[in-house]
Amino acid sequence: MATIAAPRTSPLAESLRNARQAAEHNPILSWFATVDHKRIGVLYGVSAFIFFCIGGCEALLMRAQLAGPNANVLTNDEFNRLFTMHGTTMVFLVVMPLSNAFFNLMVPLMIGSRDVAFPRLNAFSYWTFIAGALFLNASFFTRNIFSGDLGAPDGGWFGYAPLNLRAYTPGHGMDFWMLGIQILGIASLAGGFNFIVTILNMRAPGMTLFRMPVFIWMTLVTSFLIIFAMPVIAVALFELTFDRLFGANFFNPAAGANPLLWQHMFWLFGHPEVYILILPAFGIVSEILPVFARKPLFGYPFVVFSGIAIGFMSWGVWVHHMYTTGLGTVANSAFGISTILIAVPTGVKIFNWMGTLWGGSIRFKAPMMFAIGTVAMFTIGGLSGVLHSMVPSDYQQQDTYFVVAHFHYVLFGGAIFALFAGIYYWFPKFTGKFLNERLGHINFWLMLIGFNLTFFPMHISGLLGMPRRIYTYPSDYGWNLWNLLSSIGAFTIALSVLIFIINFLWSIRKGKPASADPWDGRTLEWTIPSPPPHYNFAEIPIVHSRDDFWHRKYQEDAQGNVVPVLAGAAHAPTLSGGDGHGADHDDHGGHGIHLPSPSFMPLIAALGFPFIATGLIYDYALVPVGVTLLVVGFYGWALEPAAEEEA
Amino acid sequence: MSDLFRTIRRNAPRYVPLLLMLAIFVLLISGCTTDTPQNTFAPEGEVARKQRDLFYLAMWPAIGVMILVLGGIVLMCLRFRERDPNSRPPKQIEGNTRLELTWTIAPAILLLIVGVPMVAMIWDLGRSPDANAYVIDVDAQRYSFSFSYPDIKDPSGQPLFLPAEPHIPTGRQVAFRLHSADVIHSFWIPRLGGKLDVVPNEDNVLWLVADKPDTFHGECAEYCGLDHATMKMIVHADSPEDFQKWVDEQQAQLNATPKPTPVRSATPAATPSPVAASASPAPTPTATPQATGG
Amino acid sequence: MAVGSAHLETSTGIDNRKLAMWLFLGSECLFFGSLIAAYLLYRGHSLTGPYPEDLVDIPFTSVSAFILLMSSVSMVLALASIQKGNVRNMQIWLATTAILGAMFIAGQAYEFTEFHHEGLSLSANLYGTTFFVLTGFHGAHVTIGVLILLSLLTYSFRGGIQKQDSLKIELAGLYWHFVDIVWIIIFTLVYLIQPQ
Amino acid sequence: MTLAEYRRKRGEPIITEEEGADDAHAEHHPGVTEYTQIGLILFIITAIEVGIYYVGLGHNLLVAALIGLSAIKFSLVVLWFMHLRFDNRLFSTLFLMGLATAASVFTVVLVALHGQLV
Ligand code: HEA
Ligand code: HEA
Ligand code: CUA
Ligand SMILES: [Cu+2]
Repeated sequence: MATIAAPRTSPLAESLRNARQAAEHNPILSWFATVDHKRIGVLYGVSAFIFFCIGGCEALLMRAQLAGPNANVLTNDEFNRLFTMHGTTMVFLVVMPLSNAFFNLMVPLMIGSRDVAFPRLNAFSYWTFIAGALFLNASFFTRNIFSGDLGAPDGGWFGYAPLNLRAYTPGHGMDFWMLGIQILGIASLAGGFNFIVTILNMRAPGMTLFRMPVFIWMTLVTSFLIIFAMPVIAVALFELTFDRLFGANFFNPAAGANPLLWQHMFWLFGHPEVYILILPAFGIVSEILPVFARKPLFGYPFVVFSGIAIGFMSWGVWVHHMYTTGLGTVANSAFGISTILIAVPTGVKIFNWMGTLWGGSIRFKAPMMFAIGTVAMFTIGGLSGVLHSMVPSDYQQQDTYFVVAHFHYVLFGGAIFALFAGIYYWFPKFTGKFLNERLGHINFWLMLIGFNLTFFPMHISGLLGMPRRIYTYPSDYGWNLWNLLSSIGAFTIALSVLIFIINFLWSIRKGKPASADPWDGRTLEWTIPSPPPHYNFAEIPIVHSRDDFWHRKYQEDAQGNVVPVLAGAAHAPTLSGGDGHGADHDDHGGHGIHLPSPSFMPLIAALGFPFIATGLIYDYALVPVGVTLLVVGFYGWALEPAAEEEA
Repeated sequence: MSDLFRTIRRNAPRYVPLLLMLAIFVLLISGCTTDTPQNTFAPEGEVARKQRDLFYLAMWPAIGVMILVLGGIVLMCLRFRERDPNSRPPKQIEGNTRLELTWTIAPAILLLIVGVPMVAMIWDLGRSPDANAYVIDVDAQRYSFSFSYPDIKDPSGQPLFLPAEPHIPTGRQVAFRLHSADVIHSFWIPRLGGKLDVVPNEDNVLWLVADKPDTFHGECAEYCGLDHATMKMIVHADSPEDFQKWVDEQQAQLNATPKPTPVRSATPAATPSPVAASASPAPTPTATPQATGG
Repeated sequence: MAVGSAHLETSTGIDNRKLAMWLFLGSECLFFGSLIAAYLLYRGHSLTGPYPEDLVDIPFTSVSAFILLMSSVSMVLALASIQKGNVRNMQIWLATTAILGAMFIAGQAYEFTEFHHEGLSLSANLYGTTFFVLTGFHGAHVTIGVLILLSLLTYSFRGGIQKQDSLKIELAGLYWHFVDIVWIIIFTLVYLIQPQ
Repeated sequence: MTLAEYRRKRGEPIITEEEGADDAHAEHHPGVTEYTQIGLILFIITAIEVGIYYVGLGHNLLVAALIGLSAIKFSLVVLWFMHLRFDNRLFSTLFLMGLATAASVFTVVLVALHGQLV
């Protein structure tokens, strides 16, 4: 499609081209038509962070209600809607898109490419994501929120059947939930295909699979998990849609249906999903630790293979979320064993990270603090996961706060900490400025303390028999203190996040300027200027080894000491043959580099989804509108030239 | 101000994690000893005790691993921190295969060792209830549990029905046959044992044992809607003699006043449920051996 | 869609779009797998009729299955034609494929109405629920396929598809064949094999 | 220097065989006759399937036969019409990954829920 211009130039095509050209130079419009992976990455990241604040505020409200027994901050109804939205938001609108932001920003830069394989599909992925996210959050307004009636779904983030049926959850919130996640799934799928193709196909010459940075590997594994897991939840949600909107019986016990089918399908998706959430974080940590320990990643092949192993094994453990449903001893034994075994490849990663620190010369910069924090906190969460996998004792812990503690340790302590590490680490690359280091340290310590204060006590309240998803509790169950601590901790986290926001806004304007290679990095993104030019690499680099950039900067002398290569020699060999073209002095200016043109088509197509979804719920008349948008978007996409003819 | 700041910054990395771990221990220990209504560390029956023991069996090694890893990280951070910002990079070590094998195999072995008692216990607690187990039918509906006693019948053959606060005998298995009238609930009495879900169309059976007479608190552990939080129950465990006395009392009462007992499957739920609408014939309580216990 | 795909060779030597298509098909396996699993789980568990044995019309569906199978043959012939540079033949075969696909859809529409008359609806019982959703999603795939074929046909009439663009036909073909093999499975599991 | 030239110069093994869309390769491209033959086989198998449906084999035998026959049809289409037999191995790997995951995972689901497999 790339090279074919529309056979005839119609006036319509002409005006479309004009619109695209206008968009390219308009500071605001250009964001809506952008197909530049870096800009899409920024869009993903900023959106996800805003949703993090929203989801966090939902959590704060819950914590306010739970701070003491018999509190009256929220009603039962409000509380149920808030935890549903909190969980859904954090999983689908925060960690996934924030990871996606890093895929977008980093994958082309780290593999030495000018863009992703399908730039417009990438834009489509973002717009679909934002359409789904806004649609999901619009559910707050399905009832009159101003008179205090919160809309929003109230079935919990895994919306078990048959509670999710209309008979038991009649409000429209649930409809928004199922269709919203459906839309978000399309966005993830688009991203998944795109990154697999990009990683397999768009690597710079010499960048063999086993020279790829671990972050790229983890992106690859994650993307595979996405493309195989998302269809399953899509079908489950379709089935729910048919049940709720068209009277089908997939989950209706009265018609003889087995409600456990939903659980199987949800967790068949859900467990790979939790690794979708954590593997990008593992990738980020694997990039940061070596740079700040100034030492290569210990056991690179083992870290890679354990990541692949986790990807495979994640398909064989889903029943550990269903131990208490009465599936029988055989199923429970088999899945109990497979679940405890998944600790092995994860442990391999942890130990290799420790091996990386060992003998290093560790620089405690903010990214490193967060990365080390990730390793430590994730380990606690992983270990409580292993405790959960012990089937009979999990009969006592399932659906208690012990689970809540477990998954916040892995999700917050693992994923969110690592994502913050990533932000501190790559911020200089994309802004040319450092985030403030001192604020960064305050951010880190406050967050670490607040985090443990919030979630550690939950282990105890869980073991003291406190079920999750209760909006209130009596005062004589011994849970008061632990909940109070959790609530104090939650507000401490909020403070740390606030400090981060201040740091971000301040640094983006007044931050200390950063060079192309501010951390003494090891991977390709540090060979190009900060911020990178829109074409990324003036010359496509040639890669000779793992950590190629490091080897251009350092070599070993006769005694085995690491010494810097003489200045000036550290330039990248490139495809144009000449080895002298350095990254920093870009005499090239990017002329003659073909980049894809901006396009509105992905946006138009993505807009179709919320129309269709709203139409299904309220008025079928909107459905054709949505379908038209989709069709117009896709045809325009297929027919418009991907890159403008050379002028 | 900035002085204070610097001291904190210099020392925090060293002490915070240690303090943290200390705090963790204090918390854990204090958690184990409190004697609260739903404390899973304070079992009062065979099932709960076995489950707690298994939990300890896994928890202590887990704490060991945690100390190893977190302690290791802290120590390395102290020992290998860069002292001189202009120093040369350290020796570039790429890996060590023997170490890799060690830390792959050692955890695997450790895990399989805990896995054996785990599987054994799954089968132990998952066996069908004894023949002499005392059978009680539990009906879960939003938002309450109600109970009927197939062994205590009124003259018309209707079993004794209790909308709340059942009595159970001690020292003997009690088999709860779980039926749901609407959505999934979970039947859980922490100090007697772990939970089992109450799934529509799937009549799970959970057996528990109470050691000595006491009053036990339980609650629904699967989110089931608006008032899930208050779907609780209180269970009275009586000594065999007291229990027999209670049974006789109930029987006498039933015989005295042959009033129409509420039909078991009737739901007090306000929402029209498809299950109720189709009036599924009052589920004939047949023990389903495929259900897990505990 | 690929960036300057004419100039940039890929790391594996595989075209981006073809790689993406195969990934998509791999992903679709999970999609139809889920639907089929739901069908199999509920097979024979309907509480009320109508039951499959009251409705299924094997001769009719066999013809449908045959039509779809033959459309796969014509699709592959279209590809063979364009790979040899024979645009005319390609157009003929593409049109044949689209027509066969449309006939299949028409057959399905007929079957659905027929079943509906017999009392099978989405909400009638588990069979109705799983049958309509599974075959309906398959039908939707066929419909999209027909639309793609017709678009390609139109595009080729405007001279947009020449020998060097055979990849476009190949991609459409991969999708089409996939939809066909899904039907091979459905035909066997849903029509020919009935619960005892 | 193009990527291909670069590789030639360095003598680097090209990771997988090139599969250019336009230039002819030594690889086997089935022709019209072969396609038609396969089409004929497919037709015959379908006829057999319908035939044995009416012959009235025992249920188990019928099921086994039908599954076997449809597996053959499935493979024929995938291997020839979709070219997996002749194309890059990567494609087969990707497709089989999806197929195998789906098959194994849903088998377990059905067994766990006491459903019938066929
Ligand atoms: C990022 C997400 C993430 C990750 C990575 C994990 C990782 C793991 N999870 Fe977790 N899990 C969730 C997110 C995650 N989980 C969520 C969201 C839920 C709740 C869903 C809900 O109900 O709402 C959940 C629930 C959950 C349950 C169900 C609990 C219940 O409802 O009853 C179980 C049960 O087995 C479990 C187990 C595990 C295990 C064994 C791991 C393992 O992968 C962990 C492996 C890691 C380690 C073990 C630490 C490092 C290893 C070493 C240092 C080696 C040495 C270790 C040993 C020898 C033990 N998880
Ligand atoms: C990545 C995932 C993730 C993250 C990061 C979090 C973060 C937090 N979570 Fe959550 N949580 C889940 C995933 C996550 N959670 C899931 C999946 C569930 C299950 C839901 C279910 O049961 O269905 C859950 C459930 C859950 C519960 C249990 C509810 C229940 O069962 O009754 C609780 C209770 O305390 C809780 C608390 C918190 C808190 C205090 C935070 C905090 O760490 C949040 C910190 C963030 C902030 C505090 C934001 C601060 C921002 C500002 C202050 C800025 C304001 C800015 C402007 C106004 C510009 N979470
Ligand atoms: Cu019943 Cu929760
Ligand atoms: Cu899991």
